[in-house]
Amino acid sequence: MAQVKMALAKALNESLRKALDTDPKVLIMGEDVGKLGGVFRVTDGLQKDFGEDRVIDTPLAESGIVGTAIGLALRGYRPVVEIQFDGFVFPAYDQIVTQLAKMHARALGKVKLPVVIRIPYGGGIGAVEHHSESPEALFAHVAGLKVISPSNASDAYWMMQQAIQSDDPVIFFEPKRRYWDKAEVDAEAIPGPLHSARTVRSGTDLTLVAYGPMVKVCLEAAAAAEEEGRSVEVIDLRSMSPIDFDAVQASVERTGRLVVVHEAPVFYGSGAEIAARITERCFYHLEAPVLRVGGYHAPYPPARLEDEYLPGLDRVLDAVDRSLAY
Amino acid sequence: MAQVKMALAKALNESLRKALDTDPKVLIMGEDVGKLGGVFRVTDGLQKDFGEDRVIDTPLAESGIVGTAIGLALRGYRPVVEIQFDGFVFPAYDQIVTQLAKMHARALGKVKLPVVIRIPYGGGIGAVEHHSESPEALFAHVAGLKVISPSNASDAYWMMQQAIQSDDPVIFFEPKRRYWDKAEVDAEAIPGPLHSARTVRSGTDLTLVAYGPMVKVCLEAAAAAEEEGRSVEVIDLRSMSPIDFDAVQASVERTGRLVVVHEAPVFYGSGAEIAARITERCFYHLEAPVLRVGGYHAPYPPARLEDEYLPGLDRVLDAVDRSLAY
Amino acid sequence: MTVDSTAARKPRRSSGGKRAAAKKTAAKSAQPDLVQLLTPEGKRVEHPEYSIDPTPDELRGLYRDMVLTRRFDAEATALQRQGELGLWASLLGQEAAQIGSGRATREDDYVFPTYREHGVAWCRGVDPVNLLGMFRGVNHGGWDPNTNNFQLYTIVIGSQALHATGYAMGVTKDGADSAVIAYFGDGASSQGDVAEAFTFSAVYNAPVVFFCQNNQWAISEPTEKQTRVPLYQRAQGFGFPGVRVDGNDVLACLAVTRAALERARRGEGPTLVEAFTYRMGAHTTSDDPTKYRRDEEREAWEAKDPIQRLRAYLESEKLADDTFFTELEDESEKLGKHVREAVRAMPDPDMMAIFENVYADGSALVDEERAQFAAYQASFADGEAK
Amino acid sequence: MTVDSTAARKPRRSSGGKRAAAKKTAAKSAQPDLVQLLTPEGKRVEHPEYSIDPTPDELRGLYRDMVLTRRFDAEATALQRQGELGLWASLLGQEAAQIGSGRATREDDYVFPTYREHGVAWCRGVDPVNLLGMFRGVNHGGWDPNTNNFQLYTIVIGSQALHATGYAMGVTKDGADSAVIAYFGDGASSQGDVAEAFTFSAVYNAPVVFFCQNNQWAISEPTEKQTRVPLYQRAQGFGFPGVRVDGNDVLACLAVTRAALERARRGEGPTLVEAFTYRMGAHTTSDDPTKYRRDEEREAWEAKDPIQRLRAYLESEKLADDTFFTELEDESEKLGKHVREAVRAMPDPDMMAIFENVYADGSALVDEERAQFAAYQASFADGEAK
Ligand SMILES: Cc1ncc(C[n+]2csc(CCOP(=O)(O)OP(=O)(O)O)c2C)c(N)n1
Ligand SMILES: Cc1ncc(C[n+]2csc(CCOP(=O)(O)OP(=O)(O)O)c2C)c(N)n1
Ligand SMILES: [Mg+2]
Ligand SMILES: [Mg+2]
Repeated sequence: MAQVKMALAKALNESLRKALDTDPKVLIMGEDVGKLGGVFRVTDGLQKDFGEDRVIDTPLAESGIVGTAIGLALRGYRPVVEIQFDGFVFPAYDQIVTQLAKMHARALGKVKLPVVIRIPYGGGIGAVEHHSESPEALFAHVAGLKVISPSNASDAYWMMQQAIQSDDPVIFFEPKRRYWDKAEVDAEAIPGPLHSARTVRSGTDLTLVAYGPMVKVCLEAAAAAEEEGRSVEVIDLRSMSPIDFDAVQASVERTGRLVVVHEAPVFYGSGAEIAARITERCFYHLEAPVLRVGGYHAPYPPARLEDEYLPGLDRVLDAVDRSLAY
Repeated sequence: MAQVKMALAKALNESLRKALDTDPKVLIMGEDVGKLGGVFRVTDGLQKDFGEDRVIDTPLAESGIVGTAIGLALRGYRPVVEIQFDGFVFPAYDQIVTQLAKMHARALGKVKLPVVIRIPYGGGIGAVEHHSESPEALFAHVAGLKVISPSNASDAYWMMQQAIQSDDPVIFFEPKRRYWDKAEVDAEAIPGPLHSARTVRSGTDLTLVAYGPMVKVCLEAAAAAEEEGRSVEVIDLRSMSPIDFDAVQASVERTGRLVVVHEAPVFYGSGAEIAARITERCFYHLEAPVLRVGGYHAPYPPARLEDEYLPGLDRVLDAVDRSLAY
Repeated sequence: MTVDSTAARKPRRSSGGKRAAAKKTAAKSAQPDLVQLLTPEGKRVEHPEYSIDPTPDELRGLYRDMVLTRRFDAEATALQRQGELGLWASLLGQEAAQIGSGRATREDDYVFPTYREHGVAWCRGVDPVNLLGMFRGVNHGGWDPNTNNFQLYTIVIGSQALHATGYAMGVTKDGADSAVIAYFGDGASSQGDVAEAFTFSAVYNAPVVFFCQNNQWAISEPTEKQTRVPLYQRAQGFGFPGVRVDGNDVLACLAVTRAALERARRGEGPTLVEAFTYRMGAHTTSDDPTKYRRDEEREAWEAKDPIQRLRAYLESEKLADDTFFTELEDESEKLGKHVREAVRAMPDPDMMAIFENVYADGSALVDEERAQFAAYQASFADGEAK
Repeated sequence: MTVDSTAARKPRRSSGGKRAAAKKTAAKSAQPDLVQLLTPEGKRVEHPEYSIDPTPDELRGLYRDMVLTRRFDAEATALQRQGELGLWASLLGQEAAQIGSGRATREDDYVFPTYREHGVAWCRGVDPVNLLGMFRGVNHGGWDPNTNNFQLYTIVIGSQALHATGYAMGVTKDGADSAVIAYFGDGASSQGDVAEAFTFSAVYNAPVVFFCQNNQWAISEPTEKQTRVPLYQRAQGFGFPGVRVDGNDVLACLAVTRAALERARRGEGPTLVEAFTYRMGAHTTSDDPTKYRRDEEREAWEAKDPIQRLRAYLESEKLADDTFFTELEDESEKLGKHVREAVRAMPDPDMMAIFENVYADGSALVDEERAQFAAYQASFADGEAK
């Protein structure tokens, strides 16, 4: 397909299709992933083309989905599991944290668990409770898991390819409010390393770090800041575990200022880890403390409040201003 | 009983006994909490004295334990739930994160969930897998929960009293390797606020922050540092959510240096949140970056490696030295 | 064993020995176990175990409940289309299951619903407008659960079965003779939490009724993806009775639920009621069922419509006259208007509500974030915004 | 309904109607359902459904397996007392359940154990010394699961039932005719994961046998805290057969498990086998059962000892002579010695092992921490330590 413009959801669909096509061991599992093609249509048409044996509608039980995916992985399969929404991953949390994350180490490396867990996450779509959460920190803290999130269709395509090829369990957070955003996808490109950050805009005065849905907001903030004469660099982290601290460090050593932006609550969020480690690495370079912009320490609010709750352009710019004011 | 010297586990037992005695709505629930009195004997003798109706041996199902505790709380009870070991809390994680933490807000304050979840946590007892973990960050990130840990028998007694009286769900982490450590407990004292930190040793050169099992290690490190002419302040955080940042800030503004110590993995751990927030609050006071000492990004290792894995005196002193070297 | 045998249909194709044969017979004989008191044509039939003798008033009451519930539901669907609600989960087709079971509850009983129990809420006296708050996005649940002993809607599948069990354990501890009823769907039956609720309720002999509305679909998944035997049979292996009732027969639902609740009150423990019904509409307004099910299926079920069948009975037995039906139509329209107006008038929540009720006892962290947020918002009011 | 009715014993006290009465009858008639081929006195009996005709060689083999397993287990307990192991979970009393079921497996079958299946491990050819690594604290599991198709011990209760089910789904996909067996205890039966494994295995018709060793205790909790009806009945409500076997009768365990595995191979799906047995020792070496159970109970069960009963049969039928028993004693002692010596010689893991195998593909974070750790350790070697 070479270079094609497509929506992020479609890029995922194409990537899954390619994986099913090239590796007979790849399976898709989840609730409504079959005939319906998933509630976001990410698996649309896959069951039709690859059969019920490869694209599997499961009983409504997340622990069961992940637990059986582990068993299938032990048998040599590479299951790609869909959790329907962020807030529904917790029934599977025990299997993910206690089994999926630790079994490779437990077996002294003798078994591998190439399981991808896809989770549409984040807010901004006006949904009811449990459909807008950003629980990535709850997975990144757990050794044995890799935690990633694409911000655009091209990354969605390639990061999914790489996640499926990875012999480690990967928690793949899909920025659901970007599902319909289009970008060029080059299916013939050679992708960079899965866990490397990417500088998506260069700047000299301050570094903005974000991932998933917030990259777009940060790019808009950087553009707005430019109009006020501020040169803001934007880094798309792409991977929340491990984190490409080298890339962030290199940027901060140049700019001297860092603001981390995510939808998840700030308290104990990924911004804390980035702030702590970058402050340690760049202590003498920082002209201001690392600032964090994110959700509040409160349950994700009802839809009519999410615009206030979610970090938007203004809140990012406010943090940029505060940082530059040091 | 006034002032009595007792082990931490015994102090918890006395505190639970007092709660059962004074409030007929208080219940104890969990696996083996009845006749056996819990695998650590924290509930020893309670079923004998208060009956099977108040001290309840449950089926072996953690989600069921927490889920039914929620129902009992809705009916007006105040269940104190025991999870047998840290690594076994995850089957209940969904009920804790999705229901227990959020129901008060969901109901716009119309219902209260006064549930205490007791979790013996941390390593150092030579146990097999899943019996030595420190998952506090996975709860502290979640709004709606309060997360605390006593470091000594007196706090164990009083914090348990306060946790049970609290109308919020409290995750009560018990430092299992300190269960047998004795201290004076004054059952007639008037306890301070539940979520306040306490300075357990004063110093001027550097602040050590710890909680639960690591407070003792930090006190030993401070004593060792004194012999080398360094004056180290030690703060027992006591509460991991919320965190008494004011107390830490006040100390760091005086000492200019902070090292945070916990058993849990450093990556995305509580030290990250403390480092990030204190750096923001004390940017111009810090002479060195906040350093963190904790577990590695790896599953808790087999017992014969835990001495290497756990932060001990030497690793704390190493961090103190590194901080002072800035 | 062929490679495609993961398909849920497999068990039916499997040949097999004695046991398999025995199972097939059992599955077939399940249908006669369906408790029915009113045929799809509206004829009263008797059941040896479940008898009921409602007064004409009661019968008209049940009819009215179903009609008004359906009217409310239709209005909500319309409001969603008009953009007044973000989402709506319609109960269309499940009125009998909900009204029958809801009317079986006593005032001091306690109900733990999913997100679709609008009819049960109606029976409990919850103002239907309150149900719309979460679908409009102004709150996560707009009523005080203790006012009508009707817990908030629970979205995460199956969780509430454990809450109901715990609540019922508390009822027993209090020495009360109330009962508790937990609603969930066929899909939910697969969740570990539901099985654990079965275990706890059996072990503690809790006065709880598990009311499973098997509407035959969990979004796009037919019940075969959840079980290969009828769901009511699940209870037996946990040591309590299960019964399958015609979920489109309001009288049977009332009788069976009433019996189960009384059994709970008598201290005989839990019962599983499987109400065999059909989701006539989409899963929610976000769903497009044409993607996964055939129209004919729905059409077949329309012939079993719960409201039509009671109407046929009322008419054939002359238990309701034209005035009744006309007045009810008026009342319906009024209800629709009331709901429409009330929803449109529903105020958006105050911004600061984000920070309310996170904790009952407050939290320094929430206070800090609230203050920062307020200062940030104030900066715009001061005209300092970018 | 009294206030103390949360006690698990309640159901028995509850009076109740027709249903309750029916249940009581069912519970009583459960005992005849216990499959037995060898009485506690060592007499062969026949069972209409499960016949077996082992050769004398096979019988002696089963006896040898049980004796050696018990010897190994005793050695491990002793090693724990001597401080060589941190903990030991003894299988004492469960030898027949484990050897019978273990010997029923075929080489290409796959076993998912808990933490107590030392006898099954023995049947699978796992070097018993390897089982001790985790109890000594040198690793979390010291063998390659794929060498003997014997998964690592799983400590978190119930999890492995789902892994077994998934693995079995994979077997089907591969078109293989292997079967899978998942072990768990009576306590584990309450976990949601086990119920979900029942659901998945039934829906996908997976070739898996659930082998529940009901040793009547989950640490201090008797089985009444987990269920009020016999556990084997749990399966029925999920749509597959359950069978209770005398867990102290190695022949019955062999026959029943073999039949269940063959059923799985034939594509007829899962079976639940409840092996009714008894934990003769403590839960683990950390446990003191005198706190919660009476000695008499244990003594009663000693009369049903699985090894004694096969020995009685071998002797009465003259299927083994003194030489056999003496040689076996020697072999036992040799095994004990081997285990003792091998454990004492077991090296402590290298410090750097903390950072090994966290990820299959590596991780920059682990690399960074490993390097820091190495530098920190080196600082001591350099004499720079405090
Ligand atoms: C734990 C969990 N997983 C997934 C979902 C998404 N979801 C919402 S409703 C639904 C189907 C429920 O089916 P059923 O239990 O039959 O109830 P029905 O909607 O038919 O009334 C699903 C999968 C959820 N709400 N919770
Ligand atoms: C999820 C979980 N909760 C609690 C424990 C602690 N625990 C270990 S063994 C055990 C009892 C298990 O009983 P059962 O399933 O009957 O197996 P048995 O030990 O009798 O073989 C408990 C509660 C655990 N390992 N995992
Ligand atoms: Mg349904
Ligand atoms: Mg047991």
